[in-house]
Amino acid sequence: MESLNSLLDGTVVSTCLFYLFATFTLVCAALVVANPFSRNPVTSAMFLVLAIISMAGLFLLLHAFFLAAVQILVYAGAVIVLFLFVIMLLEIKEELRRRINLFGLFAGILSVGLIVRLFLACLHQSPVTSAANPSIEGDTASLGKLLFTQFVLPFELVSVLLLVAMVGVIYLSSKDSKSRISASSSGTEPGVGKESSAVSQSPNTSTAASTQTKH
Amino acid sequence: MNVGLEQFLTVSFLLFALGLLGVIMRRNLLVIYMSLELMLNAANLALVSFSRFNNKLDGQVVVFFIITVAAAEVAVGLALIVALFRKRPTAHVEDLATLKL
Amino acid sequence: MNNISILTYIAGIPIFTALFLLIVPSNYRVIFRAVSVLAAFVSMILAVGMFCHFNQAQVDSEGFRFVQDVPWVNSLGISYHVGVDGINVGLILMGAIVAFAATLCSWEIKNREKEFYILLLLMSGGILGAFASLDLFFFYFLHELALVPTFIMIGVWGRGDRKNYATFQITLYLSIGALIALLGLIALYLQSGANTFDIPKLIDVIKANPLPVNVQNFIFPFLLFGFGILVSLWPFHSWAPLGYGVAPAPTAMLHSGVLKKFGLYGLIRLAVPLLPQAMHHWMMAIAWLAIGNILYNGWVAMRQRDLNLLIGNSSVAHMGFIFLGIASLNLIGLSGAVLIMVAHGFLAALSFALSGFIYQKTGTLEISELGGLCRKLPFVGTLLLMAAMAGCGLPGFANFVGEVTVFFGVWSVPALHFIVTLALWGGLIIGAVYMTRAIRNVLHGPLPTEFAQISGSTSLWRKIPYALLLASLLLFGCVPSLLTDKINPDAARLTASAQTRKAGPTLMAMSQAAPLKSPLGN
Amino acid sequence: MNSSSITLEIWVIALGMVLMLADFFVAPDRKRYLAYAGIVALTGLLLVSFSGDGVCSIFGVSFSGSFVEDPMALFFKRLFIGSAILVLFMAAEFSDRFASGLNEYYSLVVFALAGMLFAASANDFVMLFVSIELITITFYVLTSFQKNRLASLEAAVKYLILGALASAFMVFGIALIWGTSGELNFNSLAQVSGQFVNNKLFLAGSLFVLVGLGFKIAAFPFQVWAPDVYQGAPTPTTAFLAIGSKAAGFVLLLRVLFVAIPAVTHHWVHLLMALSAITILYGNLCAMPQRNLKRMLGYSSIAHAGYLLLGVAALNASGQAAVMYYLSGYLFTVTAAFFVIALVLRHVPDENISGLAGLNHRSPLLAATMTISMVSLAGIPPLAGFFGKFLLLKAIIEQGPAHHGYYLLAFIALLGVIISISYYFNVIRAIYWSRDPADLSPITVSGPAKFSIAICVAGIFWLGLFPESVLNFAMSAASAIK
Repeated sequence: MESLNSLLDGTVVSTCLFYLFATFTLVCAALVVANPFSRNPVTSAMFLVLAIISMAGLFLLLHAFFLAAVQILVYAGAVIVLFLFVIMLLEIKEELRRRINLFGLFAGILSVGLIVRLFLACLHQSPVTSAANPSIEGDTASLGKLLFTQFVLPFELVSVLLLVAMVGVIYLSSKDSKSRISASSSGTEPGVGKESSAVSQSPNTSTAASTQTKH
Repeated sequence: MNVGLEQFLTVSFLLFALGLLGVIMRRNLLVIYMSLELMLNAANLALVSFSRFNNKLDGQVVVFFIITVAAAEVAVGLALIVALFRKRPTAHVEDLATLKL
Repeated sequence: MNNISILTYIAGIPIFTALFLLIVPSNYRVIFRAVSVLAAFVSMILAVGMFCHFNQAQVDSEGFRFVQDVPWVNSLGISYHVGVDGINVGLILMGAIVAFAATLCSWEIKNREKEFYILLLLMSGGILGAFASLDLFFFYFLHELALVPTFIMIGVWGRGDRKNYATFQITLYLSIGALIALLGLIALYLQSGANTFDIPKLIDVIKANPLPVNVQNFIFPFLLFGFGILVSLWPFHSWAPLGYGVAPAPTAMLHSGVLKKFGLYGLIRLAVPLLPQAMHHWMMAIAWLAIGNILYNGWVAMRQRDLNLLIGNSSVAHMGFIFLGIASLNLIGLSGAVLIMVAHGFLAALSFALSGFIYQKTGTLEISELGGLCRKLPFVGTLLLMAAMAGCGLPGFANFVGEVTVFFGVWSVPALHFIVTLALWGGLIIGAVYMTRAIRNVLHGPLPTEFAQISGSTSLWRKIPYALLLASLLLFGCVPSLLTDKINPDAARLTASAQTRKAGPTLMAMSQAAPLKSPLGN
Repeated sequence: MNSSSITLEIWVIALGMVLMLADFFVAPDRKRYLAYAGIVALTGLLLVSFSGDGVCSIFGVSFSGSFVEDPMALFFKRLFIGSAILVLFMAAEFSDRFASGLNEYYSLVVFALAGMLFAASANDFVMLFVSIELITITFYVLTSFQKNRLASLEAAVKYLILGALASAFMVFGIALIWGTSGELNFNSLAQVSGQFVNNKLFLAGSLFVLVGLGFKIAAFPFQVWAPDVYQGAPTPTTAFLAIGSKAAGFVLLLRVLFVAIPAVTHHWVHLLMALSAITILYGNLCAMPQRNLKRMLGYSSIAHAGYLLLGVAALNASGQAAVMYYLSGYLFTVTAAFFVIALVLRHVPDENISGLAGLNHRSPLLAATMTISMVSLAGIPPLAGFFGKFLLLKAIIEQGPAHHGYYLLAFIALLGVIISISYYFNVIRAIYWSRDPADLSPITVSGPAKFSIAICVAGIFWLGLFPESVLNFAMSAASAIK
């Protein structure tokens, strides 16, 4: 830790690292959004991983060690994997080359450009105040303490949120029997799949619920 | 030259703008969703850098919450996209045309 | 003070009967006809009783009788406050009589009668309540309650191919007018700073510390044009002939006779005492717009081919006299305006009832297609003739009294001499021209062959509404003191409050010119 | 003190879990009765919240200032619980149209309610973010609950994309506000926010937070999701979205604008006025040509968001009280309308207005309910909608002398009201006077449905005829946040 700190605070090194990570993050983000070579979502997802990882590097430069780890674990480890999984599952091929809506493109670039311009002007006009010597350390212990004292209520609420998300995901991905609804709802195609009632899902949800609320 | 808050914030702004551009321009639902993740991450970066340079830890706690909520949102969102894909195999926003005037 | 006022019964009986009818099955035709007629009748009898017992000697400190004041929303200063003074006592009587006549005339409605009776009762109850109300909020609220059924009735039971267009136009115009007036009323409430919607209290507060002139001039146009649209003030009148042209007869009777007077009543009740300086400021403008009503609509009425449109336009033209009376801002003018309001209520209701009857019998109201009806329908023909005479302002009818009073009142304002001359010519000559033409074409001349089978023999029962309305016209025409005695003291109070704070030497001269007693009173 | 202050919320979450676990013990064909169990429990909680020295009457902040209990929170909590009760009634009627997962649906409704309850009490940006996300994510699932229906899924995906975009903006706004001021708590932010009126970054941050909240209430230009989602979602979800989610947006909007950053709010007053005017006009104009009833109500809900924004833009206590009053009237009115839609358009594939034809023969009760609800939405006396609009207009005109733009705003609001009369009247015409109704089979309305419709109608009349008590409550709530 000591050596890492000294490395991060070495002015020249940290400056170099900042520009390295920042450039890498932005380039990868740009390639997620608009890759001139491929319109395959898999490529976008892979560049998103890289952008996330280099952002974790920026977090390290900012002494947010816990968040850097969480960033890699949650984003690179879970979110992106989920994305890739879905892309593979759905066998989504390249984005079809459709007629590009020139007006939309123009409006999009213009509005985004305006927002960036506005931001930089804001930043320029009202300079942000920063403490003379940044000394805060984003280590696990102090974050945990804050999380369980001042922010304990939102923390508990987040557990409810995760429970809801879990229930929702399980419900949405369970397959239903072809049931009475087909008559009463419009646009219904005959349900695909075999009998797998949502009843069987509930044990999972409830155990998951209890683990979540305990965690 | 030392790296200060301004530099970090500029990176964050640009990241946010890139994400927004992706949401506006791309037509693939999954890529749009990835761009949204970029925008959330831009906010995270801004929060962490403010936290560092203002010597306040609150911001990092907020980032923690954002990451958690974003993970939940991604899970639900992807489940929705999969469910929709089962009904109609497309991931294009322009194909979401059942609900029109 | 807090026992239930007779006014609450007069307005409440129709409304609660309407609610009761909701639960009567729609195939019990006899029941809901009888119940509606009974409700309107009771309401009318109560109104007559109220009118007879109204006595200027027994008024309370604020000049009102039959007062009931129940707090409704304390925090906003809204209360259910009803009462009558000389200004609205006649209007309520007229409204109740017309409502009864309209209910009797509803026999012409053949489909969805239950809904029609419910709406008609709501309309009558709402407008009677609005006239009785002494609280700004309820004043507006009850008027709106009466207004909405009008749209539905015209839209559903209207006749002719222009029904949808007329419904659209009348809804749009009247909603806009009502909402503009609402803006003005809210502004008035807020500007007074009194935190009360109670009209007498508002008047007291504003008497103590009058509104600044610029504020008055700001609020007044809202009231003038909001109420003006409701009263078909020229040039916002185009909804009226069109709407009355397609409306079923009972709706047209109730709306043109009673509901339309709400805007005028609002100006007299609110604008004169609360915004006197703005009133003076806008006097000439109102007078010129009134001339627009009299001359333009008179001219349009001359050229109409449809009897209902003719009556509608002449009714709009009559509104001009009332506006002129209000604009004179003196005792005689104001009393005359109230007199015409009452008289025109009976007249308009009678005219529309008769044209409805003719339409029922002949299936058309095109003047060119009618003729010789006097022979076939002697009773109705006679009545139509008398209504036309009343419309021209012949002595013996209540309209004559009102119009003459207004002319005297306006003549006493030197600035308005020219306008009076114009109005006199317009009112007399144009009115006489179109009325005689209509009478000649409809009642006399050759009878078209297709009407040979029409029989005029109607039961006595169905003659009641026409007879009742004509009798009222003649009664107030021959004995105007019945009304003027009641109106004068309150009109004097209103003009006095307006005169005390007038500005400018010309207006000073005017107040001296105005005698304190009406020459027609007694 | 800390845990006792959230007793109500704890019970609601516990109820949600019980409803979910009840799956084990309840036979599939009896599951719809779980809704009634939930209704009974929530009614109990609602009554508890009225009992004088109950759980909710201890006003003050807890959890290091992140949770506040004040009259406004209490007002909105009762509103939310009431709407959840009515939505559960509706869901029980709607249950035969869900493929499965009835108990999940009920429990998700209750969890969304929990999110709303926390939103009503949120007193810092973290609580704001987490509670709003709890509501939104729950609604993604609730919207897609008819997962065999393409429209439902499409609506959910549209809601998802735009909702995620809005939360990205909101998070960035929170980052900027916190970064410049260093405060997350609304009360401490209020003390320093005056210094940041000229700080562009802080202003941008507040604007972004407004974007996020504007999405929740479906104000222009963040309204694009509303018609699609209203049309596609299952009807009980639509009703909950129309009242619960919108009210949650408004309670947070009121807290942020008037508790956290009052100084900056004055800076944005022109923006608020313009937004409100455009929202009213847009919603009303787009609602006119609609044939689909739910879509029409979606546009009309945009217009109502505009009316409600009038009360916010008035920047005074009477405006805030008017917002609360209007929302409580809107609760009964809009629930009644959706209830009728859920019952009548059961077998009509496209939920068009013409599907209401002949309703007065099929079920006079439902016809009368729909008429009353439309009349109230149009703002015609003597119903709840009229008094609400009256209060909003009064609040706006009150500010007129200070700024003449308010008069223009009042005019635009009136114009909107007039436009709206035409399309609400269309619905009434379809019910009573359509030419040849295709289907004249009588509709039977179950006992609980009759009961809840009666509650709605009684509420509409009660708020229109006896506004005193609710108005006083709303006024005390509004004065509490000053």
